[in-house]
Amino acid sequence: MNKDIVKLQIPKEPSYISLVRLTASGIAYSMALNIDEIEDIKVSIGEACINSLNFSEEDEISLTFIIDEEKLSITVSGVKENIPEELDEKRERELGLLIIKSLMDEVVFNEKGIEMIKYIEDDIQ
Amino acid sequence: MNKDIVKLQIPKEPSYISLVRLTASGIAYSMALNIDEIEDIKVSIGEACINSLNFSEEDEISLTFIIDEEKLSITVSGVKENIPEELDEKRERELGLLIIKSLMDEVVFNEKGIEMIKYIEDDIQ
Amino acid sequence: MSLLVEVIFDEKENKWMFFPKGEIDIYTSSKFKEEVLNHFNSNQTDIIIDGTHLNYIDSTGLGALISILKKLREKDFKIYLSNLKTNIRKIFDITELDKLFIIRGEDSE
Amino acid sequence: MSLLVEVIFDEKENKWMFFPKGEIDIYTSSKFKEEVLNHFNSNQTDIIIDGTHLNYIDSTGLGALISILKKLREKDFKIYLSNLKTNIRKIFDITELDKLFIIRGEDSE
Ligand SMILES: Nc1ncnc2c1ncn2[C@@H]1O[C@H](COP(=O)(O)OP(=O)(O)O)[C@@H](O)[C@H]1O
Ligand SMILES: Nc1ncnc2c1ncn2[C@@H]1O[C@H](COP(=O)(O)OP(=O)(O)O)[C@@H](O)[C@H]1O
Repeated sequence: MNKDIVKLQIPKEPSYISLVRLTASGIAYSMALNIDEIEDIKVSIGEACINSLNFSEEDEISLTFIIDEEKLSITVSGVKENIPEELDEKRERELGLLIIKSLMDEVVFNEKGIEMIKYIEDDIQ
Repeated sequence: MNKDIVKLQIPKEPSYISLVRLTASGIAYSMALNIDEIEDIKVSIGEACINSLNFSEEDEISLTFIIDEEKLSITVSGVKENIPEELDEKRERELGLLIIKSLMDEVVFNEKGIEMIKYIEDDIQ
Repeated sequence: MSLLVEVIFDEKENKWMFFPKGEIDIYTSSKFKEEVLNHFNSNQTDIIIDGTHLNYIDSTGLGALISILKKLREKDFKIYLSNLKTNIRKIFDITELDKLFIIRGEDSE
Repeated sequence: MSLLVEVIFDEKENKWMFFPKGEIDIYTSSKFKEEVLNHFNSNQTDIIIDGTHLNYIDSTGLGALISILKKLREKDFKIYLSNLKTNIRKIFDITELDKLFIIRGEDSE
Protein backbone atom coordinates (compact mmCIF):
# COMPACT_ATOMS: atom_id res chain seq x y z
CA MET A 1 0.00 0.00 0.00
CA ASN A 2 1.21 3.45 -0.86
CA LYS A 3 2.12 5.91 1.85
CA ASP A 4 2.32 9.58 1.09
CA ILE A 5 4.35 11.86 3.28
CA VAL A 6 3.80 15.58 3.76
CA LYS A 7 6.18 17.58 5.91
CA LEU A 8 5.64 21.01 7.35
CA GLN A 9 7.97 23.12 9.42
CA ILE A 10 7.00 26.40 11.08
CA PRO A 11 8.71 28.89 13.39
CA LYS A 12 7.91 28.24 17.05
CA GLU A 13 5.50 31.18 17.12
CA PRO A 14 1.80 31.35 18.08
CA SER A 15 0.96 33.14 14.86
CA TYR A 16 1.80 30.08 12.75
CA ILE A 17 -0.46 27.62 14.51
CA SER A 18 -3.52 28.61 12.53
CA LEU A 19 -1.49 27.83 9.39
CA VAL A 20 -0.84 24.34 10.70
CA ARG A 21 -4.54 23.89 11.39
CA LEU A 22 -5.34 25.05 7.86
CA THR A 23 -2.84 22.68 6.25
CA ALA A 24 -3.98 19.77 8.42
CA SER A 25 -7.61 20.48 7.46
CA GLY A 26 -6.59 20.44 3.81
CA ILE A 27 -4.90 17.08 4.16
CA ALA A 28 -7.77 15.59 6.14
CA TYR A 29 -10.26 16.97 3.64
CA SER A 30 -8.44 15.41 0.70
CA MET A 31 -8.52 12.05 2.49
CA ALA A 32 -12.30 12.29 2.48
CA LEU A 33 -12.55 12.33 6.25
CA ASN A 34 -15.87 13.70 7.44
CA ILE A 35 -16.38 17.13 9.00
CA ASP A 36 -16.23 15.88 12.59
CA GLU A 37 -13.03 13.98 11.94
CA ILE A 38 -11.44 16.97 10.23
CA GLU A 39 -12.40 19.09 13.23
CA ASP A 40 -10.90 16.51 15.63
CA ILE A 41 -7.63 16.59 13.71
CA LYS A 42 -7.59 20.38 13.57
CA VAL A 43 -8.15 20.68 17.30
CA SER A 44 -5.61 17.98 18.17
CA ILE A 45 -2.87 19.37 15.98
CA GLY A 46 -3.50 22.80 17.45
CA GLU A 47 -3.07 21.43 20.96
CA ALA A 48 0.07 19.52 19.98
CA CYS A 49 1.58 22.73 18.58
CA ILE A 50 0.69 24.74 21.70
CA ASN A 51 2.41 22.09 23.80
CA SER A 52 5.47 22.17 21.55
CA LEU A 53 5.48 25.96 21.73
CA ASN A 54 5.71 25.65 25.52
CA PHE A 55 8.10 22.76 25.90
CA SER A 56 10.19 22.27 22.78
CA GLU A 57 13.84 23.21 22.91
CA GLU A 58 14.02 23.82 19.18
CA ASP A 59 13.27 27.06 17.34
CA GLU A 60 10.98 25.29 14.91
CA ILE A 61 8.08 22.91 15.09
CA SER A 62 8.33 20.04 12.60
CA LEU A 63 5.26 18.14 11.52
CA THR A 64 5.05 14.96 9.47
CA PHE A 65 1.82 13.68 7.98
CA ILE A 66 1.80 10.06 6.84
CA ILE A 67 -1.18 9.43 4.67
CA ASP A 68 -2.37 6.03 3.62
CA GLU A 69 -5.66 4.45 2.73
CA GLU A 70 -6.59 3.42 6.23
CA LYS A 71 -5.19 6.16 8.43
CA LEU A 72 -3.60 9.55 8.90
CA SER A 73 -0.62 9.70 11.22
CA ILE A 74 0.67 13.06 12.39
CA THR A 75 3.89 13.57 14.31
CA VAL A 76 4.67 16.88 15.97
CA SER A 77 8.13 17.60 17.35
CA GLY A 78 8.85 18.87 20.85
CA VAL A 79 5.57 17.79 22.43
CA LYS A 80 5.97 16.59 26.03
CA GLU A 81 3.60 14.40 28.02
CA ASN A 82 4.99 15.28 31.43
CA ILE A 83 4.17 18.82 32.36
CA PRO A 84 6.32 20.48 35.01
CA GLU A 85 4.54 20.82 38.38
CA GLU A 86 5.57 24.41 38.86
CA LEU A 87 4.10 25.67 35.59
CA ASP A 88 1.35 28.29 35.88
CA GLU A 89 -0.56 26.82 32.96
CA LYS A 90 -0.06 23.23 34.10
CA ARG A 91 -3.77 22.45 34.16
CA GLU A 92 -4.31 24.24 30.89
CA ARG A 93 -1.57 22.16 29.23
CA GLU A 94 -3.13 19.04 30.72
CA LEU A 95 -6.43 20.01 29.16
CA GLY A 96 -4.57 20.13 25.84
CA LEU A 97 -3.29 16.58 26.24
CA LEU A 98 -6.68 15.36 27.41
CA ILE A 99 -8.27 16.82 24.29
CA ILE A 100 -5.74 15.12 22.01
CA LYS A 101 -6.17 11.76 23.72
CA SER A 102 -9.94 12.04 23.50
CA LEU A 103 -10.12 13.08 19.86
CA MET A 104 -7.46 10.91 18.23
CA ASP A 105 -7.62 7.14 17.88
CA GLU A 106 -4.05 6.48 18.95
CA VAL A 107 -1.53 8.71 20.70
CA VAL A 108 2.11 7.79 21.28
CA PHE A 109 4.79 9.91 22.92
CA ASN A 110 8.45 9.36 22.17
CA GLU A 111 11.68 11.28 22.62
CA LYS A 112 11.01 13.36 19.52
CA GLY A 113 7.46 14.39 20.34
CA ILE A 114 4.00 13.00 19.74
CA GLU A 115 2.45 10.73 17.13
CA MET A 116 -1.30 10.97 16.70
CA ILE A 117 -3.30 8.62 14.51
CA LYS A 118 -6.79 8.91 13.09
CA TYR A 119 -8.23 5.86 11.37
CA ILE A 120 -10.41 6.24 8.36
CA GLU A 121 -13.67 4.53 8.97
CA ASP A 122 -15.96 3.42 6.22
CA ASP A 123 -18.93 5.49 7.24
CA ILE A 124 -22.07 3.44 7.04
CA GLN A 125 -24.67 6.08 7.52
CA MET B 1 14.51 42.48 10.71
CA ASN B 2 13.06 39.11 11.56
CA LYS B 3 12.65 36.47 8.90
CA ASP B 4 10.29 33.60 9.44
CA ILE B 5 10.74 30.40 7.50
CA VAL B 6 8.02 27.89 6.69
CA LYS B 7 8.90 24.68 4.87
CA LEU B 8 6.57 22.32 3.13
CA GLN B 9 7.31 19.07 1.38
CA ILE B 10 4.79 17.07 -0.64
CA PRO B 11 4.88 13.93 -2.76
CA LYS B 12 5.38 14.69 -6.45
CA GLU B 13 1.69 13.99 -7.16
CA PRO B 14 -1.00 16.16 -8.78
CA SER B 15 -3.36 15.56 -5.88
CA TYR B 16 -1.14 17.49 -3.45
CA ILE B 17 -0.93 20.70 -5.42
CA SER B 18 -4.20 22.04 -4.10
CA LEU B 19 -2.77 21.55 -0.60
CA VAL B 20 0.21 23.71 -1.55
CA ARG B 21 -2.13 26.39 -2.85
CA LEU B 22 -4.12 26.25 0.38
CA THR B 23 -1.04 26.56 2.57
CA ALA B 24 0.37 29.36 0.43
CA SER B 25 -2.95 31.21 0.66
CA GLY B 26 -2.84 30.86 4.44
CA ILE B 27 0.65 32.31 4.62
CA ALA B 28 -0.16 35.15 2.25
CA TYR B 29 -3.37 35.87 4.17
CA SER B 30 -1.54 36.08 7.49
CA MET B 31 0.89 38.58 5.94
CA ALA B 32 -2.08 40.82 5.24
CA LEU B 33 -1.62 40.69 1.50
CA ASN B 34 -4.73 41.70 -0.38
CA ILE B 35 -7.05 39.29 -2.22
CA ASP B 36 -5.49 39.91 -5.62
CA GLU B 37 -1.99 39.36 -4.29
CA ILE B 38 -3.04 36.17 -2.51
CA GLU B 39 -4.57 34.97 -5.77
CA ASP B 40 -1.36 35.82 -7.69
CA ILE B 41 0.67 33.78 -5.22
CA LYS B 42 -1.76 30.88 -5.32
CA VAL B 43 -1.69 30.75 -9.10
CA SER B 44 2.09 31.11 -9.33
CA ILE B 45 2.86 28.45 -6.77
CA GLY B 46 0.43 26.14 -8.54
CA GLU B 47 2.27 26.68 -11.83
CA ALA B 48 5.66 26.17 -10.18
CA CYS B 49 4.46 22.86 -8.74
CA ILE B 50 3.08 21.68 -12.09
CA ASN B 51 6.45 22.46 -13.67
CA SER B 52 8.26 20.59 -10.91
CA LEU B 53 5.88 17.66 -11.35
CA ASN B 54 6.92 17.51 -15.00
CA PHE B 55 10.62 18.16 -14.74
CA SER B 56 11.95 17.39 -11.28
CA GLU B 57 14.10 14.31 -10.81
CA GLU B 58 13.15 13.98 -7.15
CA ASP B 59 10.18 12.13 -5.70
CA GLU B 60 9.16 15.11 -3.59
CA ILE B 61 8.57 18.78 -4.14
CA SER B 62 10.14 20.98 -1.48
CA LEU B 63 8.88 24.48 -0.85
CA THR B 64 10.38 27.18 1.33
CA PHE B 65 8.54 30.33 2.30
CA ILE B 66 10.64 33.18 3.65
CA ILE B 67 8.43 35.72 5.30
CA ASP B 68 9.55 39.16 6.33
CA GLU B 69 7.93 42.52 6.71
CA GLU B 70 8.53 43.67 3.18
CA LYS B 71 8.22 40.53 1.10
CA LEU B 72 7.32 36.90 0.71
CA SER B 73 9.86 34.71 -1.05
CA ILE B 74 8.87 31.25 -2.19
CA THR B 75 11.28 28.66 -3.52
CA VAL B 76 10.06 25.52 -5.23
CA SER B 77 12.42 22.64 -6.00
CA GLY B 78 12.79 20.98 -9.38
CA VAL B 79 11.31 23.82 -11.47
CA LYS B 80 13.03 24.23 -14.85
CA GLU B 81 13.05 27.29 -17.09
CA ASN B 82 14.12 25.48 -20.24
CA ILE B 83 11.39 23.26 -21.53
CA PRO B 84 12.42 20.42 -23.86
CA GLU B 85 11.50 21.08 -27.51
CA GLU B 86 10.03 17.65 -28.04
CA LEU B 87 7.54 17.84 -25.16
CA ASP B 88 3.86 17.57 -26.12
CA GLU B 89 2.86 20.11 -23.53
CA LYS B 90 5.74 22.47 -24.31
CA ARG B 91 3.48 25.43 -24.99
CA GLU B 92 1.33 24.64 -21.98
CA ARG B 93 4.41 24.60 -19.72
CA GLU B 94 5.53 27.87 -21.28
CA LEU B 95 2.15 29.36 -20.40
CA GLY B 96 2.86 28.31 -16.82
CA LEU B 97 6.17 30.16 -16.73
CA LEU B 98 4.64 33.18 -18.42
CA ILE B 99 1.96 33.30 -15.74
CA ILE B 100 4.51 33.12 -12.93
CA LYS B 101 6.67 35.85 -14.47
CA SER B 102 3.63 38.08 -14.96
CA LEU B 103 2.18 37.66 -11.49
CA MET B 104 5.26 37.70 -9.25
CA ASP B 105 7.49 40.71 -8.70
CA GLU B 106 10.78 38.84 -9.04
CA VAL B 107 11.53 35.42 -10.46
CA VAL B 108 14.95 33.75 -10.32
CA PHE B 109 15.87 30.30 -11.59
CA ASN B 110 18.80 28.40 -10.13
CA GLU B 111 20.07 24.85 -10.11
CA LYS B 112 17.66 23.90 -7.33
CA GLY B 113 14.52 25.33 -8.83
CA ILE B 114 12.73 28.66 -8.79
CA GLU B 115 12.57 31.56 -6.37
CA MET B 116 9.54 33.81 -6.63
CA ILE B 117 9.15 37.03 -4.69
CA LYS B 118 6.11 39.14 -3.95
CA TYR B 119 6.69 42.52 -2.32
CA ILE B 120 4.27 43.84 0.21
CA GLU B 121 3.06 47.20 -0.88
CA ASP B 122 1.58 49.68 1.52
CA ASP B 123 -1.78 49.96 -0.11
CA ILE B 124 -2.89 53.54 -0.24
CA GLN B 125 -6.47 53.18 -1.28
CA MET C 1 -7.79 32.92 11.57
CA SER C 2 -8.62 35.77 13.90
CA LEU C 3 -11.02 37.03 16.51
CA LEU C 4 -13.44 39.92 16.70
CA VAL C 5 -15.43 40.50 19.86
CA GLU C 6 -18.73 42.33 19.80
CA VAL C 7 -19.78 43.64 23.20
CA ILE C 8 -23.25 44.68 24.27
CA PHE C 9 -24.50 45.73 27.66
CA ASP C 10 -27.94 44.24 28.09
CA GLU C 11 -29.76 46.82 30.23
CA LYS C 12 -32.82 44.67 30.74
CA GLU C 13 -30.94 41.65 32.01
CA ASN C 14 -28.22 43.80 33.55
CA LYS C 15 -25.50 41.66 32.02
CA TRP C 16 -22.54 42.10 29.73
CA MET C 17 -22.91 40.09 26.54
CA PHE C 18 -19.88 39.10 24.49
CA PHE C 19 -20.08 37.73 20.96
CA PRO C 20 -16.68 36.38 19.96
CA LYS C 21 -16.49 35.92 16.18
CA GLY C 22 -13.79 33.58 14.93
CA GLU C 23 -11.32 31.73 17.06
CA ILE C 24 -10.31 31.96 20.71
CA ASP C 25 -6.92 30.36 20.37
CA ILE C 26 -3.31 30.76 21.40
CA TYR C 27 -3.02 33.86 19.26
CA THR C 28 -6.14 35.62 20.53
CA SER C 29 -7.08 34.23 23.95
CA SER C 30 -5.13 36.62 26.16
CA LYS C 31 -6.56 39.60 24.31
CA PHE C 32 -10.02 38.08 24.68
CA LYS C 33 -9.60 37.61 28.42
CA GLU C 34 -8.34 41.17 28.80
CA GLU C 35 -11.23 42.59 26.81
CA VAL C 36 -13.84 40.71 28.81
CA LEU C 37 -12.28 41.61 32.15
CA ASN C 38 -11.90 45.26 31.20
CA HIS C 39 -15.61 45.50 30.58
CA PHE C 40 -16.41 43.56 33.71
CA ASN C 41 -14.19 45.81 35.81
CA SER C 42 -15.82 48.93 34.40
CA ASN C 43 -19.23 47.65 35.51
CA GLN C 44 -19.45 44.50 37.57
CA THR C 45 -22.34 42.27 36.52
CA ASP C 46 -22.92 38.70 35.39
CA ILE C 47 -21.70 38.05 31.88
CA ILE C 48 -22.87 36.02 28.91
CA ILE C 49 -20.48 34.73 26.30
CA ASP C 50 -22.44 33.82 23.20
CA GLY C 51 -20.91 31.19 20.93
CA THR C 52 -23.10 31.71 17.86
CA HIS C 53 -20.12 32.95 15.84
CA LEU C 54 -17.36 31.16 17.71
CA ASN C 55 -15.81 28.60 15.38
CA TYR C 56 -12.90 27.30 17.38
CA ILE C 57 -11.50 27.22 20.88
CA ASP C 58 -8.29 25.65 22.12
CA SER C 59 -6.92 24.95 25.60
CA THR C 60 -5.57 28.50 25.93
CA GLY C 61 -9.07 29.74 25.22
CA LEU C 62 -10.45 27.40 27.86
CA GLY C 63 -7.78 28.71 30.24
CA ALA C 64 -8.89 32.25 29.50
CA LEU C 65 -12.50 31.35 30.26
CA ILE C 66 -11.52 29.62 33.50
CA SER C 67 -9.49 32.62 34.51
CA ILE C 68 -12.46 34.92 33.79
CA LEU C 69 -14.73 32.57 35.74
CA LYS C 70 -12.47 32.71 38.77
CA LYS C 71 -12.27 36.51 38.70
CA LEU C 72 -16.05 36.73 38.56
CA ARG C 73 -16.57 34.18 41.29
CA GLU C 74 -14.36 36.14 43.65
CA LYS C 75 -17.02 38.85 43.46
CA ASP C 76 -19.94 36.42 43.35
CA PHE C 77 -20.84 37.02 39.74
CA LYS C 78 -21.78 34.37 37.19
CA ILE C 79 -20.61 33.54 33.70
CA TYR C 80 -23.00 31.99 31.19
CA LEU C 81 -22.06 30.34 27.91
CA SER C 82 -24.80 30.33 25.31
CA ASN C 83 -25.37 28.91 21.83
CA LEU C 84 -22.14 26.96 21.62
CA LYS C 85 -21.62 25.10 18.36
CA THR C 86 -21.47 21.31 18.58
CA ASN C 87 -17.73 21.10 17.96
CA ILE C 88 -17.09 23.53 20.80
CA ARG C 89 -19.66 21.92 23.09
CA LYS C 90 -17.74 18.69 22.51
CA ILE C 91 -14.55 20.25 23.88
CA PHE C 92 -16.39 21.27 27.06
CA ASP C 93 -17.70 17.71 27.35
CA ILE C 94 -14.31 16.09 26.96
CA THR C 95 -12.66 18.39 29.46
CA GLU C 96 -15.67 18.26 31.82
CA LEU C 97 -15.62 22.03 31.91
CA ASP C 98 -19.35 21.81 31.17
CA LYS C 99 -19.64 21.19 34.92
CA LEU C 100 -17.77 24.38 35.75
CA PHE C 101 -19.69 26.73 33.47
CA ILE C 102 -23.38 27.44 33.14
CA ILE C 103 -24.15 26.44 29.58
CA ARG C 104 -27.37 27.80 28.09
CA GLY C 105 -29.29 27.51 24.85
CA GLU C 106 -29.49 23.73 24.99
CA ASP C 107 -32.01 20.99 25.78
CA SER C 108 -30.82 21.02 29.37
CA GLU C 109 -32.22 24.51 29.81
CA MET D 1 -10.32 21.55 -4.16
CA SER D 2 -12.32 19.76 -6.81
CA LEU D 3 -14.46 20.14 -9.89
CA LEU D 4 -18.07 19.44 -10.69
CA VAL D 5 -19.38 20.06 -14.19
CA GLU D 6 -23.02 20.77 -14.84
CA VAL D 7 -24.04 20.21 -18.44
CA ILE D 8 -27.10 21.57 -20.19
CA PHE D 9 -28.10 21.31 -23.81
CA ASP D 10 -29.62 24.63 -24.76
CA GLU D 11 -32.27 23.68 -27.34
CA LYS D 12 -33.08 27.25 -28.26
CA GLU D 13 -29.52 28.28 -28.99
CA ASN D 14 -28.60 24.77 -30.13
CA LYS D 15 -25.46 24.78 -28.01
CA TRP D 16 -23.93 22.71 -25.24
CA MET D 17 -23.50 24.71 -22.07
CA PHE D 18 -20.96 23.64 -19.45
CA PHE D 19 -20.89 25.08 -15.93
CA PRO D 20 -17.65 24.00 -14.25
CA LYS D 21 -17.89 24.50 -10.48
CA GLY D 22 -14.61 24.65 -8.63
CA GLU D 23 -11.18 24.34 -10.16
CA ILE D 24 -9.93 23.28 -13.57
CA ASP D 25 -6.44 22.35 -12.51
CA ILE D 26 -3.82 19.66 -12.91
CA TYR D 27 -5.97 17.27 -10.94
CA THR D 28 -9.20 17.82 -12.88
CA SER D 29 -8.38 19.25 -16.32
CA SER D 30 -8.05 16.02 -18.29
CA LYS D 31 -11.37 14.77 -16.90
CA PHE D 32 -12.91 18.13 -17.79
CA LYS D 33 -11.61 17.95 -21.36
CA GLU D 34 -12.89 14.42 -21.72
CA GLU D 35 -16.32 15.30 -20.39
CA VAL D 36 -16.71 18.27 -22.71
CA LEU D 37 -15.51 16.35 -25.77
CA ASN D 38 -17.74 13.37 -24.99
CA HIS D 39 -20.78 15.62 -25.05
CA PHE D 40 -19.56 17.41 -28.16
CA ASN D 41 -18.98 14.12 -29.95
CA SER D 42 -22.45 12.86 -29.06
CA ASN D 43 -23.98 15.95 -30.67
CA GLN D 44 -21.75 18.35 -32.55
CA THR D 45 -22.68 21.98 -31.90
CA ASP D 46 -21.04 25.18 -30.67
CA ILE D 47 -20.34 25.12 -26.97
CA ILE D 48 -20.43 27.64 -24.13
CA ILE D 49 -18.29 27.27 -21.06
CA ASP D 50 -19.73 29.44 -18.32
CA GLY D 51 -17.30 30.64 -15.64
CA THR D 52 -19.83 31.83 -13.06
CA HIS D 53 -18.75 29.11 -10.62
CA LEU D 54 -15.21 28.60 -11.85
CA ASN D 55 -12.83 29.73 -9.12
CA TYR D 56 -9.48 28.72 -10.46
CA ILE D 57 -7.74 27.65 -13.65
CA ASP D 58 -4.12 26.72 -14.20
CA SER D 59 -2.02 26.13 -17.32
CA THR D 60 -3.21 22.54 -17.62
CA GLY D 61 -6.77 23.87 -17.63
CA LEU D 62 -5.81 26.37 -20.33
CA GLY D 63 -4.23 23.49 -22.26
CA ALA D 64 -7.47 21.54 -21.97
CA LEU D 65 -9.45 24.49 -23.29
CA ILE D 66 -7.03 24.96 -26.19
CA SER D 67 -7.26 21.30 -27.02
CA ILE D 68 -11.08 21.51 -26.99
CA LEU D 69 -10.93 24.62 -29.15
CA LYS D 70 -8.79 22.84 -31.73
CA LYS D 71 -11.08 19.82 -31.87
CA LEU D 72 -14.08 22.09 -32.42
CA ARG D 73 -12.32 24.20 -35.03
CA GLU D 74 -11.52 21.10 -37.09
CA LYS D 75 -15.28 20.73 -37.54
CA ASP D 76 -15.91 24.48 -37.81
CA PHE D 77 -17.63 24.83 -34.45
CA LYS D 78 -17.10 27.64 -31.96
CA ILE D 79 -16.31 27.76 -28.27
CA TYR D 80 -17.54 30.65 -26.14
CA LEU D 81 -16.37 31.53 -22.64
CA SER D 82 -18.88 33.47 -20.58
CA ASN D 83 -19.02 35.16 -17.18
CA LEU D 84 -15.37 34.60 -16.27
CA LYS D 85 -14.39 35.92 -12.86
CA THR D 86 -11.80 38.71 -12.81
CA ASN D 87 -9.01 36.53 -11.51
CA ILE D 88 -9.56 34.06 -14.34
CA ARG D 89 -10.04 36.78 -16.94
CA LYS D 90 -6.64 38.08 -15.83
CA ILE D 91 -5.01 34.73 -16.70
CA PHE D 92 -6.47 34.92 -20.20
CA ASP D 93 -5.11 38.46 -20.51
CA ILE D 94 -1.61 37.56 -19.41
CA THR D 95 -1.41 34.57 -21.72
CA GLU D 96 -3.15 36.44 -24.57
CA LEU D 97 -5.52 33.51 -24.88
CA ASP D 98 -8.29 36.11 -24.81
CA LYS D 99 -7.43 36.52 -28.49
CA LEU D 100 -7.94 32.83 -29.19
CA PHE D 101 -11.30 32.41 -27.44
CA ILE D 102 -14.58 34.25 -27.82
CA ILE D 103 -15.13 35.75 -24.40
CA ARG D 104 -18.68 36.86 -23.60
CA GLY D 105 -20.50 38.54 -20.75
CA GLU D 106 -18.20 41.55 -20.66
CA ASP D 107 -18.18 45.20 -21.67
CA SER D 108 -16.65 44.19 -24.98
CA GLU D 109 -19.89 42.41 -25.87
N1 LIG E 1 -10.51 23.38 37.00
C1 LIG E 1 -9.57 23.64 36.11
N2 LIG E 1 -9.42 22.82 35.06
C2 LIG E 1 -8.47 23.06 34.15
N3 LIG E 1 -7.62 24.09 34.18
C3 LIG E 1 -7.72 24.94 35.19
C4 LIG E 1 -8.69 24.77 36.21
N4 LIG E 1 -8.54 25.76 37.08
C5 LIG E 1 -7.54 26.52 36.64
N5 LIG E 1 -7.02 26.05 35.50
C6 LIG E 1 -5.86 26.65 34.79
O1 LIG E 1 -5.46 27.84 35.43
C7 LIG E 1 -5.35 28.94 34.54
C8 LIG E 1 -6.38 30.01 34.79
O2 LIG E 1 -6.72 29.96 36.03
P1 LIG E 1 -6.16 31.01 37.11
O3 LIG E 1 -5.65 30.20 38.26
O4 LIG E 1 -7.28 31.94 37.37
O5 LIG E 1 -4.93 31.75 36.41
P2 LIG E 1 -4.74 33.30 36.06
O6 LIG E 1 -3.89 33.84 37.15
O7 LIG E 1 -4.07 33.27 34.72
O8 LIG E 1 -6.06 33.96 35.98
C9 LIG E 1 -5.47 28.37 33.21
O9 LIG E 1 -4.17 28.17 32.72
C10 LIG E 1 -6.19 27.06 33.44
O10 LIG E 1 -5.72 26.08 32.56
N1 LIG F 1 -1.69 28.88 -29.09
C1 LIG F 1 -1.29 28.14 -28.07
N2 LIG F 1 -0.85 28.74 -26.96
C2 LIG F 1 -0.46 28.01 -25.91
N3 LIG F 1 -0.49 26.69 -25.86
C3 LIG F 1 -0.91 26.02 -26.93
C4 LIG F 1 -1.35 26.71 -28.06
N4 LIG F 1 -1.72 25.80 -28.96
C5 LIG F 1 -1.53 24.59 -28.40
N5 LIG F 1 -1.03 24.71 -27.17
C6 LIG F 1 -0.70 23.57 -26.30
O1 LIG F 1 -1.07 22.35 -26.93
C7 LIG F 1 -1.84 21.51 -26.09
C8 LIG F 1 -3.24 21.34 -26.57
O2 LIG F 1 -3.26 21.48 -27.87
P1 LIG F 1 -3.33 20.26 -28.89
O3 LIG F 1 -2.22 20.45 -29.88
O4 LIG F 1 -4.72 20.26 -29.41
O5 LIG F 1 -3.01 18.95 -28.04
P2 LIG F 1 -3.92 17.65 -27.73
O6 LIG F 1 -3.44 16.62 -28.70
O7 LIG F 1 -3.63 17.33 -26.31
O8 LIG F 1 -5.36 18.00 -27.94
C9 LIG F 1 -1.79 22.12 -24.79
O9 LIG F 1 -0.80 21.48 -24.04
C10 LIG F 1 -1.44 23.57 -25.06
O10 LIG F 1 -0.60 24.06 -24.07
